[in-house]
Amino acid sequence: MPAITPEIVAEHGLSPAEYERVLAIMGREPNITELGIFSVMWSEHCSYKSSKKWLKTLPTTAPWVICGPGENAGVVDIGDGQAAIFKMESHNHPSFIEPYQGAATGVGGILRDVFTMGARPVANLNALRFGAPEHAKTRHLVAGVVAGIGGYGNCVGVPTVGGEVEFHPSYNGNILVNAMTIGIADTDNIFYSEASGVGNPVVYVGSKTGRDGIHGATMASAEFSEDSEEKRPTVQVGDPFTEKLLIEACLELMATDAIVAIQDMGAAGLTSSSFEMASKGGLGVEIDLDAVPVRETGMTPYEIMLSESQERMLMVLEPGKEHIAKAVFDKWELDFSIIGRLTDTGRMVLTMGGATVADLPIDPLAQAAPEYDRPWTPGEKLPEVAAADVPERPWGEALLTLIGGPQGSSRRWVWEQYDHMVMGDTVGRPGGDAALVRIHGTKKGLAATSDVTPRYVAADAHQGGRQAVAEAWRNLTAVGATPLAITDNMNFGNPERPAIMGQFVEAIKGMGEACIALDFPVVSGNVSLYNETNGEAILPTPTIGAIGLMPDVEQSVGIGFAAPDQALVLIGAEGSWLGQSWYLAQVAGRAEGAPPPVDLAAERRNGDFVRGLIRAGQVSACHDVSDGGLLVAVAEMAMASGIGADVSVAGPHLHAALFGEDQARYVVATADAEAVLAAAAKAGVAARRLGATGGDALAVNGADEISVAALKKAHESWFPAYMA
Amino acid sequence: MKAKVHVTLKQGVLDPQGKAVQHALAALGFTGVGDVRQGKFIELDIAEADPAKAKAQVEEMCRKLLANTVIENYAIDLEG
Amino acid sequence: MKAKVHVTLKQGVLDPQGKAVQHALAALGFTGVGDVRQGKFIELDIAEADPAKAKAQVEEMCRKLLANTVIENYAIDLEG
Amino acid sequence: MKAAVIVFPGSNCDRDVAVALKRVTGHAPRMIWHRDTALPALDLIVVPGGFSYGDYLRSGAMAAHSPIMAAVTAQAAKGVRVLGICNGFQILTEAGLLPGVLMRNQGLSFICRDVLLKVETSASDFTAGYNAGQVVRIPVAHGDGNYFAEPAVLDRLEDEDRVAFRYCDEGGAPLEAANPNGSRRNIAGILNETRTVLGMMPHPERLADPLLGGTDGAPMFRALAAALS
Ligand SMILES: Nc1ncnc2c1ncn2[C@@H]1O[C@H](COP(=O)(O)OP(=O)(O)O)[C@@H](O)[C@H]1O
Ligand SMILES: [Mg+2]
Repeated sequence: MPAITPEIVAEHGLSPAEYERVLAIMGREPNITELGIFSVMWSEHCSYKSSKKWLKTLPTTAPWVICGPGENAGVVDIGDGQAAIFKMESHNHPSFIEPYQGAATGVGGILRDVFTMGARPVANLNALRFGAPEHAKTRHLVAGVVAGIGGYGNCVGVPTVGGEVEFHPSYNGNILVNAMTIGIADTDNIFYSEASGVGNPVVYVGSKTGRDGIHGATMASAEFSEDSEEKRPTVQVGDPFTEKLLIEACLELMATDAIVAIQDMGAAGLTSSSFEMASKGGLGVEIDLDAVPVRETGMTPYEIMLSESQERMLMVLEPGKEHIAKAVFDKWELDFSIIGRLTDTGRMVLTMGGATVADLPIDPLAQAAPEYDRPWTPGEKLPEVAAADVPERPWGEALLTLIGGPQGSSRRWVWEQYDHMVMGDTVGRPGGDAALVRIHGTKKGLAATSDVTPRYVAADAHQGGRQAVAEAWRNLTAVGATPLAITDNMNFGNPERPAIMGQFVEAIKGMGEACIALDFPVVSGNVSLYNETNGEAILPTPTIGAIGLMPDVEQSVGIGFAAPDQALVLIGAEGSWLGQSWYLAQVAGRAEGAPPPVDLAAERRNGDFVRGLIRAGQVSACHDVSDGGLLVAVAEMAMASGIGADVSVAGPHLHAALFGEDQARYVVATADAEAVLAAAAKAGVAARRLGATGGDALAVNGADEISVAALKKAHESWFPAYMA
Repeated sequence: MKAKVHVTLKQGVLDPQGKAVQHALAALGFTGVGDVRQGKFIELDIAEADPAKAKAQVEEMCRKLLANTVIENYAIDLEG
Repeated sequence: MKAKVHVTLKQGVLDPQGKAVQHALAALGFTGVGDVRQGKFIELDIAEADPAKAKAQVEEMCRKLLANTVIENYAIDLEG
Repeated sequence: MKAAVIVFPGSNCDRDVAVALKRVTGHAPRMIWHRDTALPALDLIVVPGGFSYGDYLRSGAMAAHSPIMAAVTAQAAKGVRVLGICNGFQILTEAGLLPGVLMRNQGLSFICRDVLLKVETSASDFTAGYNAGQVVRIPVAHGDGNYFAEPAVLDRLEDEDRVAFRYCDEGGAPLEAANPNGSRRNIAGILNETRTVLGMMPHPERLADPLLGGTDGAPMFRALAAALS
């Protein structure tokens, strides 16, 4: 066994101070297996050492929250004895190194987080961020990531119903692949990871263990350098077929009462799963490594414990129920092995070939996991951009630039590679504000979306954090759903730099404020730091995944105009804010200024009003106003339906009115504008008649028409042409 | 000239396809089938007539496109 | 014994993957690449030690499972 | 109508087709595990979509050798109706119940979207609910849907009126632009010689509920129930 040198300690990502703590806990020098276990348990990925202090400040409770952060996924009550279980997780680094497998195993991992709690996965989403389109690697990464997400999700038979795709040069060397899964379980049959019952058998199921991804967890927490492509052999290969069998087998076993606790083997595989289960239960665990099903010969204890082979789960069973579990896993032709038992020693003891190969205390290790209060500096406030200082271009030309460019073009090329209809409940397909999936066998539905506007967060992390949460809430509202809760995926640069840490802290503050104002708690999440290449950080990207409940899916509306001759009503203020807008960046060539402020009271008021209209059947189409502003929103409604519209805007600056990205706004189509306006006046909601649907062209103030066909052509062309 | 390229998974990399084939062969009643690994076999017609140059060219194709060198190895045979 | 099986598309069967590779190679700037055909390469460990019997066994595996003889040919090499 | 849906490891449209059958015909099919070797007396067997055995090696190849397939083949020989959808179509060709093979999509990507189909024949229990020449909208979701067979086989399929569906444009023309996957002669679904086995890549079960965006798939299940009850 190699001696533990300072180099080996450093290679394991432990600082000298952290290693001192290891020595104190062990009371002796650790062996390499033990060091490996410390290293992964104390990695940023597993310990949240830089972020914990701030994550704790997020609101996590509400009457409908059954389980907040801390378990494999968050759980919310959706009535009738059912719960929605969901989480988002990043697979950024692996996807940059091997896009197909990295993205595929990201989907596999998040699916396991959800079905490990007893939920049948019913929907996947994916939030993707790539470098500049013209960067040499981008196309290859887009192709691989999209194929990988589809390859995995399509095969397991869970519909991929939504997501985001953005391009920005800050992601050139650090793409973001954030995957989200939503599942549904019965509230009286939810499974947790807390082990209990001294002597209870610890059981390994799923695929065999190979030498995959050893040190993936520490790699995911290390900053990239140019030579990181050398780290390739740690890439894991996903096997969605086995995952599908694992889902079915676990759910089948969960219908019996054989399981005490269950935990998927994610980052740091067997180490973190066994460690966390025992730690939560205040127990010890003994594992016989000879009983672990392995794929290769000669695997060392270190390799077995740190392997990140996919499609594996760890369970604690009721004593005497082993045969029931074994029969289920035999039926599904998966490995099943009793590898150990729970003890009352509070220690993790590993044996192999009859000898003890590791012996460490669980609670002290968990308690002593480093937690840092990293220094941070607030971001500089950027000046507001005055609309009068931004040149006006003809609106038609500007609109075509926005909807036909890399940021604003249709993502159809992406989502048509995902099976978004399997399971037979996709009522709202990709392309709208939120996807809508019917809860099987009922008339209820779950709405789902993923949102963040990284350029806003970069310009003002506090407002950007608020905006990300507000936009997710708005997207759920726009289909008619009641927003329930969010999961977040905090993608940032190196937290050891005070400016980056400042982005993190301020974004969390903003998110927390929005969560409170909108009754929208955080129930699960994930942190991905060190997203930097050669000292260049990504735009701060706190991705918000959110779900909402639709009591009756038949009441929901889409973004497409349902008919001609409907009145269009703008809910919310007139457009005015061009700072950080698409228009300013893409038409005027200036990515600058303060982002639009988020008035949370207006968000709440306007959103509740719109949801009420939808539920009352008073609107036939609805779309929130976000990237690109009002005219982009109306154009998207026209393109989704093939029906044109005429809108009228006034004011000193046409471009600010049409393309300003002011928040808390929606466009609704209605047969009865008077009723909508009267209701708005009563509710204290700003609203005005915007125009009407009809014809086959889009017009502003009755002039300068662009045909919907021409809009569609521009909108649908960019992505396929880029990828061809 | 004809180039024949074998692209195979690196040692230690999981091969779900091979695993499934092995399983299916057993289910079909074939006994004694151990490890199964599935790779790709690519045949290319190339204009380059000089063997050394041809080899170098195909090597580059493998590195850039035909093989995923993160998880795959490749081997090249030239003919004719 | 190790059996190496090449499964290739029959002449006349259009090969979408080969076509795509050919296209991608051209896009990458490789000139003079003619026809590209992509097949499968399957390696199996088999217990049977008698070459004739082994061959017959693998032949049967190919016919039954490894190749679809409507569109594919197969070739078997035994080693060791 | 007594119907059954075969469930292979990796099937994932088994529940969807069972729900659609029940919804449209009122008959809930039985679910049969692939390792069973016997089938009860049936009128209709559905081989559903999904990724049986991960679609590793070739789509449908391993499922075609599953224990249950001998029973399916035997029942098919007796005239029990067999409907293979998507992966089910791939399995039926691999099992020799239908000619040809489904190759990788010409564009190499998985495609999930609604497509237009021209119903080429109403002369079968599967298609009797449509008019020949009618254009219907049904989704596809596959990576290997590129139908291939030798020209002589294709000619025979056409001569015997055994092409059930073709990819087409709004006017019913089987244009190349309307072909999502490169299938020979835009073929999306075919019948066997006795017109009792249908394989098709599109998923009729996915549009048999107005809330999901359409009902053009429903007439197939309705017609089967009418013929087989
Ligand atoms: N990676 C993806 N996977 C699936 N759907 C996607 C993806 N990217 C975008 N979409 C879908 O495209 C539509 C437009 O996306 P986006 O512009 O981000 O919406 P919004 O502005 O409403 O947040 C949405 O319905 C979204 O779900
Ligand atoms: Mg929106």
